[in-house]
Amino acid sequence: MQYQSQKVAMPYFIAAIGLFTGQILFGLIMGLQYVMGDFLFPAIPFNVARMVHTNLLIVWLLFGFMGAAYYMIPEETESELFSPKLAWLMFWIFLVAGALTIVGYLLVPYAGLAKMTFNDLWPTMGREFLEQPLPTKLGIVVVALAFLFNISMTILKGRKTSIALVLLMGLWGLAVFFLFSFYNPSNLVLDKYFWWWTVHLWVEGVWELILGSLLAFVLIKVTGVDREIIEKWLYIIVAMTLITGIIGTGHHYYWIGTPEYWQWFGSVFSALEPIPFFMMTVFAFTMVNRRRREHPNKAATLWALGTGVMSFLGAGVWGFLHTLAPVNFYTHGTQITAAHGHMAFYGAYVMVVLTIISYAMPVMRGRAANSEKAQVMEMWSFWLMTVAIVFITLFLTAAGILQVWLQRVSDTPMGFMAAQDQVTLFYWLREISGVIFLIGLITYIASFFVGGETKEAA
Amino acid sequence: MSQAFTKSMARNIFFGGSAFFFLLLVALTFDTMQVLPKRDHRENITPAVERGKMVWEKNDCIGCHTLLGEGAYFAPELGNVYKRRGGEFVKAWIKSQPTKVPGRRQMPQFNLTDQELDDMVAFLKWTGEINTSKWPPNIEG
Amino acid sequence: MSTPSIVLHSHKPGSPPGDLAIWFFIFAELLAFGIFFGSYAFSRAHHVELFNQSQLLLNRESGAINALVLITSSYFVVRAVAAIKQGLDRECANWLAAAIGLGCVFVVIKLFEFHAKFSAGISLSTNTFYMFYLSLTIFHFMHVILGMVILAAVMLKARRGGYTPEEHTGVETGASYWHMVDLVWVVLFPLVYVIR
Amino acid sequence: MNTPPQPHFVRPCTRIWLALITLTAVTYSIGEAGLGGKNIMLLVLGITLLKSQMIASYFMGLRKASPMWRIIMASWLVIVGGMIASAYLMGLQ
Repeated sequence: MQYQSQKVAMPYFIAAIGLFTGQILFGLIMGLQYVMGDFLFPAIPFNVARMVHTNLLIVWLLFGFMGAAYYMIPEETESELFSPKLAWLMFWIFLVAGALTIVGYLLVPYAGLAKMTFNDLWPTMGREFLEQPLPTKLGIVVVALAFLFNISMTILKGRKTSIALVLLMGLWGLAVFFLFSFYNPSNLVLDKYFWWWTVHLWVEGVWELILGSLLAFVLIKVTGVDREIIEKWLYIIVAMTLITGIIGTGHHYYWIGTPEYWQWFGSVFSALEPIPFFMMTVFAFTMVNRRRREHPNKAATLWALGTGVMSFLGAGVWGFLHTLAPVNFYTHGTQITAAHGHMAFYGAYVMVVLTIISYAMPVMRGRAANSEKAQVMEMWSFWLMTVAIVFITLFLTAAGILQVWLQRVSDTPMGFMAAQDQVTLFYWLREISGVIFLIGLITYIASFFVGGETKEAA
Repeated sequence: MSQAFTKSMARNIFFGGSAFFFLLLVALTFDTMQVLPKRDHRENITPAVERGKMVWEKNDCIGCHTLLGEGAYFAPELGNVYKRRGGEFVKAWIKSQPTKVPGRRQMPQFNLTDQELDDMVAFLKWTGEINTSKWPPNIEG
Repeated sequence: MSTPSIVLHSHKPGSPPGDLAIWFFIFAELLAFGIFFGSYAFSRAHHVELFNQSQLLLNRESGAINALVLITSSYFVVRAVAAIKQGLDRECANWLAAAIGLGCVFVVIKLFEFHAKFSAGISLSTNTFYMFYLSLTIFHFMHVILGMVILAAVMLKARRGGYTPEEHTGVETGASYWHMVDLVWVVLFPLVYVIR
Repeated sequence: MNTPPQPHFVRPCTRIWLALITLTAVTYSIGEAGLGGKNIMLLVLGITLLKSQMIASYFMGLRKASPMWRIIMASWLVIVGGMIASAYLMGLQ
């Protein structure tokens, strides 16, 4: 590790994995509530567990992105971080704000939480993924701006590489599109229209820039292929991402009251969205095949290749499954959407953060890679988690297909709950896969504490 | 990859392409904003509908239900519940929760006042009248 | 010291003229337009009468003139590439200026056509034909503008002598993109304005 | 430094340009005549594909590029042409 200030990434990664564990625990609670409706009721009703599950996911990914940026930027720009102290301060503010929000969700009825946090002053609560109270939302803006200030100043005074530039644009884009969460008109159609500018233009727009730059960085380090080639690929991939993803927002504008031409624009452009993910898979494998060095960190290489494949499967293939308007007419708002959601989030964003953590942690602890034993355990965790997510997705897809058949397509459609009772078997199987995922995660955490002789320092 | 493919050209395509398509999104958004009033009947947004949306959001209904297909998939779609069940049923249902039937999915008791219940029904009625291109496929939602 | 006669060309033999990245972008655009053309064709199959009826209101003259304009400006760009290969910077810049001039003619004709349609109350939501007609022509219109921006950048650099017979990939890159824009209109014009 | 000779592709491109102009005029006149039906459609489509192939080979210079690029462009033209033709025939039933 050439720059001391890179060490500030360590707390971010540790917090990220901690919140990740919390997210999975609440995921298991919800999975059980799908089959045992009154599990933990009324202490933790389903909607509270869901808020915690989704908010923890987004917050721990943000921690991961920030940690990755704090690790990469000094090395990319070949200069110390502008202000490590500011990074530490922001870490604690963000962690405390996040923890308070989660505690607020759990201990206070949501309506009460809204009253306590001046929601009437500027109502922004009660919308999916954006349930945070106003003070938390404002806190996120402050933390994001301070973080961006820190990173941008470092880049300004250091070497400007394409990877740093793409990462910076991704992070600035993330902050800019978060501002749309403050727009909550009383007209539901307008509310939803611009809600998607935060959600979709995040996960199918600027987050893919962050994904691309993180993957490119790790690939340069792990394969030793020269920067020029990797950065060329990165630009073409992120170009295709935004070219298809921006108008791809249209696949959310089929049934919310917006004009019908969106069904054409949305279908055409979102049908092209898997292309950048396919290119990312080819990119990862080509670089690893043409590597010019044998990097001791095999686990990080596996994570990088896995990110390419699983993001293509989850976001690309499972996305295309229900993105065309005539199909979406029947699958909109069913378990098919949940299946895509799980594999896409895991394949694209969870895995890329675990890739950078798996690469950076040993370096920050003073060695090129962990011991053979630790890496084998980490690879076990890779396969346990990845296979578990594949099964969760398959079971939810099966549940979704049956639900669509019973509730939407058949001439004598079943009521919602009646159809849910028919798919309970798949919810049981999904819950079991969730437990296996948790075992994989615990194995992943354990792999950091396994001893054995380590590879020499980089 | 061959040398014929330069990084600076790739960067230009990245900047040009994303700016181009963001402009296209803004143009389409502008057109959508012109056409929307005829499709969402915003003239029917009474103060009750606005208050109803606030009640919907304050109690995080989206945490279990879907509205026009977006939200959580734990409980029924409510975009067309006014047409499916009618306002009185909705109010009676909310007041009578939770059912406490063992093993069944439970809806919390939100202790809504009668005013809030009427506002919620007004909001769900208005939502049901949005022209959603004939979605959902049937009344079950 | 005699200048080497053979042309040192960093260009990989066999790869198309200009930067390979632009060809990647060209085929992505052609893919998007191809899907749009297919969508137009197949949804026409379901509303033949509506499409034929609505097509009558189109201004076929402006479509045809625009086709001639774009083909001619494409030809001018070919002459510009030829000029730069001879090292004639000024002439290359003039050919490019002529091509951009014709591009402006295309834009003006298109603006009149759109103005006529919008003032006649036709919009994206009027019916499926006009939705496709406006989507395709506006989407192509924006490509013409982007193409003109690229050509302008290349022209300025050519005028400053930025290209040599040995190294003028930029001119070929801009040319290839402009030809793609022309190619799309060559397919779009008969499909939307003529076939019935 | 004497100016290198005019590249070989200028003369054919001029001829191609004139051919494209006339073919566009032919298409336009078919349109003006308001003709319809399968044969006319196939004629117009044929002209369009011919024009496109000319632009791709001569203007875009794919003639000198390796076969892979020519195949990609040709297959795009065939697929789009095929879709238009088959959709038109579907519409006739």
